[in-house]
Amino acid sequence: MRSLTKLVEAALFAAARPLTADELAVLDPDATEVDVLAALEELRTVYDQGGHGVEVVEVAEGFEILTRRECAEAIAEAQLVQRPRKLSAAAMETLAIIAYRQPVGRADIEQIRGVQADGVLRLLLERGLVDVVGRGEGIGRPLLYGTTPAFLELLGLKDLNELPRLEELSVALRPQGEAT
Amino acid sequence: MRSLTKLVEAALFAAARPLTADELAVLDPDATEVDVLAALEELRTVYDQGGHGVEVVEVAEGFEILTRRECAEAIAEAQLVQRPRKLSAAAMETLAIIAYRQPVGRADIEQIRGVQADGVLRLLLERGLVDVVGRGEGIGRPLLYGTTPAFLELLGLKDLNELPRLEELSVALRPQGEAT
Amino acid sequence: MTAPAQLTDRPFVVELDAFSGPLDLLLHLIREQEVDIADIPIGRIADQFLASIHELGFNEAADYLEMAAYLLRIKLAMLLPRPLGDDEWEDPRAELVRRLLEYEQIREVADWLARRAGERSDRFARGLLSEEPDLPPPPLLLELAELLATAQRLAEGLPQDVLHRVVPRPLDTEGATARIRELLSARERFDLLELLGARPSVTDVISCLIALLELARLGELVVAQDIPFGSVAVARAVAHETR
Repeated sequence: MRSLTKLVEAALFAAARPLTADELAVLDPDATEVDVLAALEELRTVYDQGGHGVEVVEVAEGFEILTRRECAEAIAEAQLVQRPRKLSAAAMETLAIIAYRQPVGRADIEQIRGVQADGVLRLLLERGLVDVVGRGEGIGRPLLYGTTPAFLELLGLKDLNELPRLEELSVALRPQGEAT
Repeated sequence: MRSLTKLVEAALFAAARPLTADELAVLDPDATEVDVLAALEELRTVYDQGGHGVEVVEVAEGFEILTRRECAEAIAEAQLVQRPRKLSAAAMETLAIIAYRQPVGRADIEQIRGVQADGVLRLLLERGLVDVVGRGEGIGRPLLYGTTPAFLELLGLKDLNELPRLEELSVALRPQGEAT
Repeated sequence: MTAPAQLTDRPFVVELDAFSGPLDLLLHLIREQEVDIADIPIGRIADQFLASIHELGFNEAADYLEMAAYLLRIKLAMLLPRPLGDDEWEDPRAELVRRLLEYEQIREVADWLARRAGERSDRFARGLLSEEPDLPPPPLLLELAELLATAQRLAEGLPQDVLHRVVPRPLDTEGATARIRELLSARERFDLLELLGARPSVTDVISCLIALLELARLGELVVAQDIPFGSVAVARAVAHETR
């Protein structure tokens, strides 16, 4: 590969958006648009003749490197059979607090864990494990979170009463309404 | 290129995050981990010997394709991709302490640096470079911090063993047990 | 510790960025003076440290002041006469030297990390693709045992005071005051137990007591207990009825 071709490949790879020949020409002060087009052509040939899983594609906005269609399908299928992932420790802790203390607000979660909860809460919401179940008293009427049916389903529980009670937890993380 | 190599290339291209050999093996139901490693090796050789602008790199969470260092300057100058923001000296020092002393609490970090650590710790937590990994003994059971895979990714390390051994540094180390 | 933006034209802002903390500044002074770290001329270095944080406008930074105070303490300790012939005299600078060496080592590691991070940032990963969100996230593995273990660990980590959380119930002295005035407008005297009513809560009792004492101070009523542990009588204070 010529050195401009190498630069063009790296730039297209990293940008992950179509780049015009104009934009690519900035990579090398000495390169003309013709040089860039020749480099793109060389890259296209290397990919096509080398049996690569990617190809150079010209779209309306310029050029980009895309995975070949036949590979894209295999990748999509592979995604569907992906191995189950575990939650991070942070997400697990937050989920445990919500499970045992629901309905519970962000401030309480942060107080127990000692760190900000925004990101983890967003993740749990996105994965459908928790949901907003109401609003609390106090300044700004904070959102209160609780677990969802999907959470119970993942654990194979019929309802929250099936969640084992832990001695210490029944005191420490007891839902507030249950106080004697 | 073999067909598995082609799929591996396409998957690494599309994923935009490191993939483990396990994850890559899902691409082909017949492929073993050994096949995947062979495919990765073939891809590495193709990139290296073909004078490509990208290369296969093994990082904390698996394998990924990265642009070659010698292309960085041209790409950054052409403003096609932005370099990540550098961490401050304070953040680097805090990371250094956490990396070598983990799990470590805030008080220890502050003692070593002689500076309050709240702000820096919050930044490192937000960037996902460190996480709470437990609680220490003592008053208030302080939060203990450790590094994350993102920390390894930031440095391009496979694991913590790649960090330099303290004996190799020019400044002599005090014995570990001598903690205050 | 970052200075307000409007101050950026003042020199100390640059300097503030140049040092990552008091130990960094201290190391800088020691290197500049080319003195032996094991035999720091503590008086001179302490003075320079103070001068630096004064010049640099560090005065606001508690961390630097703490270090300055520490240096001055060492300086004082050095001036104290040593017990004659005492081999066990401990150099007051020993702890400082240990901290400086430890910090210097961390600095070296930090430099190494920064170098690595710099090299890594020279290699770009693929930018995020827009197609990505369309794909379903990988299935989730959630185990009850793990959830329980996590909850247990959290509960054990909770500080004691959370276990017995005090639910703040505000005292209602205004309500108690109104009730007392109401009773007094109807009758000249009444018994404290009447005011409290059946099964008063702790906060009710405290509210009433505070209200009674306040009204007594204002001269609106008098409180009397004829026998020890007997009932407490509340009576209208005749002299000040007009207030």
